[in-house]
Amino acid sequence: MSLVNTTEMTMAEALRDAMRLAMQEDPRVFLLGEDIGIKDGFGGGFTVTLGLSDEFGHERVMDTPLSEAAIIGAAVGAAMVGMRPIAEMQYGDFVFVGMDQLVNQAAKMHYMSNGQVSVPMVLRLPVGASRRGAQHAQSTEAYWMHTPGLKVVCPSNPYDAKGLLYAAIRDENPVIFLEHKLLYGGKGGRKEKTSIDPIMEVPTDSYEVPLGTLKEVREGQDVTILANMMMVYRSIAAADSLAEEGIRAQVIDMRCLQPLDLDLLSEAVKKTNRVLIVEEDNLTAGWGAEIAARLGDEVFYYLDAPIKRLAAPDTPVPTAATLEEEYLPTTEKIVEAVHGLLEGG
Amino acid sequence: MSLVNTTEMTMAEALRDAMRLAMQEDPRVFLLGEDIGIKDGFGGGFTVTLGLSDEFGHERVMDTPLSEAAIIGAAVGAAMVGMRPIAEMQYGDFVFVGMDQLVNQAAKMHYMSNGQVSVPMVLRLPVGASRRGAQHAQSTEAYWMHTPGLKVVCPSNPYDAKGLLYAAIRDENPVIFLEHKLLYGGKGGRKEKTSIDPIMEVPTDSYEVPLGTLKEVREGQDVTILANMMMVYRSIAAADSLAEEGIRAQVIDMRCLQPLDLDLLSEAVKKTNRVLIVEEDNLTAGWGAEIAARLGDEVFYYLDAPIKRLAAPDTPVPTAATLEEEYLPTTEKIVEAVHGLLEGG
Amino acid sequence: MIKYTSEQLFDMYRLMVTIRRFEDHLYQLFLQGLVPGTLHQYQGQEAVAVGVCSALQPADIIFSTHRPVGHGVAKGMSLKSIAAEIMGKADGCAGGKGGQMHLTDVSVGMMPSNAIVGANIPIATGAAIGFMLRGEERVSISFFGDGAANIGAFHEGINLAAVKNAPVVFVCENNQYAASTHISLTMKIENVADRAESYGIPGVILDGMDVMAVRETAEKAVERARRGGGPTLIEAKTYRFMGHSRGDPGKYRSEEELSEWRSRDPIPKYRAYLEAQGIDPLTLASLEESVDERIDEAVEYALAAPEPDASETYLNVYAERRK
Amino acid sequence: MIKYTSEQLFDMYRLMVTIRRFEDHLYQLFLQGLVPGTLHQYQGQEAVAVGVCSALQPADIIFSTHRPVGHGVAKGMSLKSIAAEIMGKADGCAGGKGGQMHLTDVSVGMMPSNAIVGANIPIATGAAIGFMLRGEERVSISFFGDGAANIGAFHEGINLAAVKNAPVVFVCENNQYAASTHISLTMKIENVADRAESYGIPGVILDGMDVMAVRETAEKAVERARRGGGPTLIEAKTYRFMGHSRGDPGKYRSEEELSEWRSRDPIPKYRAYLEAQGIDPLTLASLEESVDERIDEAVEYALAAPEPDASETYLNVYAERRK
Ligand SMILES: Cc1ncc(C[n+]2csc(CCOP(=O)(O)OP(=O)(O)O)c2C)c(N)n1
Ligand SMILES: Cc1ncc(C[n+]2csc(CCOP(=O)(O)OP(=O)(O)O)c2C)c(N)n1
Ligand SMILES: [Mg+2]
Ligand SMILES: [Mg+2]
Repeated sequence: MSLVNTTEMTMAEALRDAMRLAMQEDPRVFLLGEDIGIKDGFGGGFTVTLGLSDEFGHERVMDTPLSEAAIIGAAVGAAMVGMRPIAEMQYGDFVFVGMDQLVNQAAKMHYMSNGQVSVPMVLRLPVGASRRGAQHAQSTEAYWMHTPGLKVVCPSNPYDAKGLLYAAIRDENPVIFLEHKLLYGGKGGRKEKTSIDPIMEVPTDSYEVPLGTLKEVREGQDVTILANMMMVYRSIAAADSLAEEGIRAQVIDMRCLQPLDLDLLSEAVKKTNRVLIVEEDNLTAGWGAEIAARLGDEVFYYLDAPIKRLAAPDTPVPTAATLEEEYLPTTEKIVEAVHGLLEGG
Repeated sequence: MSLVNTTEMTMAEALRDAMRLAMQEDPRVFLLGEDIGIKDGFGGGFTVTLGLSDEFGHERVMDTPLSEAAIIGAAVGAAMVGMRPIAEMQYGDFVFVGMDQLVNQAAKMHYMSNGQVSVPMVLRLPVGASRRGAQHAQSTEAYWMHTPGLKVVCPSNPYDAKGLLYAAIRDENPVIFLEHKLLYGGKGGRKEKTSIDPIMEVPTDSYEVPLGTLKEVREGQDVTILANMMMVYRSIAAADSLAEEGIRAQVIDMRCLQPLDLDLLSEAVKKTNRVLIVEEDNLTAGWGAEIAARLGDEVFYYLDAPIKRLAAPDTPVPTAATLEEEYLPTTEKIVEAVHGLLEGG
Repeated sequence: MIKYTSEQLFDMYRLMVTIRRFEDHLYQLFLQGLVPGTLHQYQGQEAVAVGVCSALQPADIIFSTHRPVGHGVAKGMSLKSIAAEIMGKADGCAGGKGGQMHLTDVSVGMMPSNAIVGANIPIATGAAIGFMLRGEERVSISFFGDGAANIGAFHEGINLAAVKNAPVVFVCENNQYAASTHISLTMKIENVADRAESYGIPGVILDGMDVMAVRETAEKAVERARRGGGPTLIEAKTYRFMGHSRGDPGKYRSEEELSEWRSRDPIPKYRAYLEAQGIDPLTLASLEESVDERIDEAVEYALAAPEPDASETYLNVYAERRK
Repeated sequence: MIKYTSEQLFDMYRLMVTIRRFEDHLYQLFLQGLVPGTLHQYQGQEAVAVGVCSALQPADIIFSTHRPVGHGVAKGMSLKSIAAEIMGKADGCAGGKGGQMHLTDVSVGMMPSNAIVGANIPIATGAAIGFMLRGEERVSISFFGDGAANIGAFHEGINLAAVKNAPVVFVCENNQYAASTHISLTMKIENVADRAESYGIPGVILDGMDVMAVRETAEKAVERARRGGGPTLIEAKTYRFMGHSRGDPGKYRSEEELSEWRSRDPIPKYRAYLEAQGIDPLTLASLEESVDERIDEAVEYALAAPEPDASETYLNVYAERRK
């Protein structure tokens, strides 16, 4: 029984480690993006690629001009001829500059060519509000869930981050990989103001957390809370405070939204009979809407109350601290929503 | 009691008439897009702007280079200095080339400027499958519903088309105006293969159909069917065939998805207690998901069966006729889904 | 000075005649209502596809557009697989799922053609970057039109290729129109190739109706790219003899303009060149006959081919993990 | 030959010193942890903002970037409204909703600054098209950096402006870097202005550290646009003395490079020019003092200003119908 060698890692370090190991193991893997490999530079928007260009050189850790359509388009082209590119958008919001290359090219290429060509690529999007305003804060999961051909991954902790990224790199399809800015665990000048920096023991070797899997991060019989990324932490905090009132809230980390493990969700709700979905992005047509609609159909007869959603209001993300705080779902709001659910809605 | 003067119009003619009247009444209104005003040209992708450049000249019916980011971006800029531009994407799918200008600029400008600037513009998107394949067939409503600051309109008939477009032009916000290719009623060479060409008596004067309103197009006590654009026709056909079995299906035309008249929907479902949502675009995270999630919360205790959704599968749109037909929800599938609903799902 | 073997010269003629007659035949089928979807036809531009593709090595790849039949034939696709795809049949090169604007046959280096104007430019750049990283001496070609020269993907894709010195050749087929819009309305300058200077790469303007000129220019650019000399932007001045797409009568073009360009038809021009080199017109005539036979065969095959089964709709959305 | 009044010369000096000292003051506040969000600072580029804005008529408008403080001050925004916005306060120019990258004051023609690089280029073109259609003799200015010159919106926006002859002037502030990436890695050619030829419009390269040169060039381009002569692409060679944004130590730049550009600081250079014109250094000194007072006032105002009420979060998503 060989002991797995582990070490303490932040999300940024875990993500970097997944890419480093993948690049060591597979010459087809390469990175491209803005400021990701510049000598004495940032190592990408949030230090995730720091040091990789020293180890692998500036061809395999390729800095590009400020051209998001070309960054994504070049990743599509390289993937079509057998490479396994990992492209970075410095902030997830810039993906819209290259949206055609993602929605009309990467996502549809395999289908339109009837399987002749596939696009094994990863597109990394730093997401979540961080006091920089509406064009630097969007989460965007729902756009990708509505685009057949894409897979959608959104880890909340370093262990999942490393395993899911490693699996995404080895997947034959374009994977949208969301990374929450307040979970990176940046140090020094790069530390985000309101960040929660989860640090965990993470295996030093490469390992896969399979795409299409969800994870119960807290048991509970009375209500099921579905949340992703930063909202996992606020949901756990809410569950802790609910526990003091004798309410046992289950929390499921929605770490992969496409493919979606609907069975796990259905089984969970069949036991708790009450569901709250907590989402950082805007409520209307968010990823929570699809989950609510699916479960509302699958387990309708097990529901003791309507499926509730707690999400950001339908507004762009405001910058000022007081407004951003009002905008984001909070632990208190989660507790309140669960109370509402238990009173039969 | 003055009689309203009306005349027979196709969708294309009704849309053209709305723009013509708006341009006659308001010098701030102008059109921009590819091939919309070329002498002896197409009059836009689907003849909607045919003849307008002869009447208003080539400045106010402005042909542009093939540059969707600049077409949408220029509309944003012109709207910010007091104009009321109507931009056309030759096919809705090309909007992704200019997505940043829509999602990060048009939709957020009013909010980010704290109300100092608004963007009164209309973006017309020809949508729906028409035997041209995955990059010429998308409906895209869900992307716009998930983008606060945009309004989303999708008329099914000439009367609504003229009134909604006229209202959209006078709205102070960016309105995404979806026009289904198979409803335009193109004549001669421009006639679409599988088109249903609704021709209706339409008032010759200008009139508004208020944004944010929905329309019951068929009464029924047993089940409520919510559908938009082409699916309104297939739902009515399904309702006709269900009527022969004594099943009274209500059909509501979801002609405006944002703002959404949730009260009308709630009241309807409170009476029928069963809901089927019929959507041409892909199922997952479609506009139907948001409606199902909202109603599943609002009228949970009135539901006798789970809210069902019938939509296209989660695949890009295939080109071949047999595949496109399999892909699109059909009248038969609607009838089947209603049967399922009535047997308690 | 003929530097090509007669076999190469014949081959080019065969391909140009095949494209012309195949497209003409498809147009007849369209008039008979036998073409389910759309048609963007290539008659008039044959010299560009054939000139460029004949300058390639087998392992080189091309990225085509909404107007892909000429490129597909020139790169070596079978007429049957193209005809069946245009007819939306199961035996089409993409099983009927792609359609006329999405022709592909990776086995001959015809990458999926793209219905989004300009989108294949950064994709072709990425493929070239892939070749560099893999140490493969392969070149990627991006075909696009004059309309594509004004879209963002043109600027970003060519600039990235230039700064990375990627082995890609950009071929602009300037047929004077983007659908109904004449180029004089979409650009203030005359030559797309002049935009090469913005990216620090060579720009070459050539007569797109002269297959020999196209081939020679393409050979230089392709070898330059293969040797690590970076990309080239080639602008072939050409013209399409048909409307923009299926039902377009093309009234936005003057009769004079059309007949002037018809008078520079690349096929009779090349045929005259071959005859001037002493090639027997009978040989050419018999070659044309064999082309007609192959076209009839392909059309019959396509018309007789089965429709794809409805269940195909749900396949190939996601690629399976290869072990 | 001084063609500007002394009042105009003083004004330019006042604005440049205001921008420099205001940004320096904001940096100190950042070091004290008093700046909630991000900072992209303008020190070193003052001559471009002031040179261009002083060439405008009051009704002309400017579109700025993620680095907007210099443009906002030069266009006439109040320091209080800028400082309060950067501090996320209710009295900020956008009520705290926009933040440092989204400064705006339509009353002085400062349109909302844009955090998406290059996005303001087609928007500025659209505003200019709006002026033409309204018959208004107004000009719109688009500011952007060297990084923006490689994005699709640059290509599409400038090309559209060129073919429509729109009254817009494009001002590229080439400070050699896009965040940590030096321009030599993002473009194979040296001058962004050379790309003007692709669009058939004039391109002008100038020393962005010389406010007089900037103003004169800008005046010519602005009047040309106002008269219907169409757009101009101006490239101001300049440099930013600070890191890219708040915590960036800028280690990717050499000390020599930084000190070389510091030696060409536009403010002492302009001050020397004024003194050479016989302006009394004491007058300049007192002017600097009044600047410091106004900055202190603005910072105190901002620090004391209230946070926006949480209810503001839900307002101004949709504009109401104006009767
Ligand atoms: C991004 C985008 N915009 C618009 C269209 C619609 N469209 C298809 S072909 C075409 C004209 C393209 O002209 P050009 O690039 O010169 O190619 P040509 O058709 O002349 O071969 C247009 C406007 C499209 N397919 N993609
Ligand atoms: C489309 C887009 N891509 C990336 C970024 C992130 N980013 C912000 S500023 C910047 C560098 C911009 O460089 P330049 O245009 O030269 O302006 P400068 O910062 O030098 O003034 C980058 C990469 C962004 N804001 N928008
Ligand atoms: Mg063309
Ligand atoms: Mg710069």
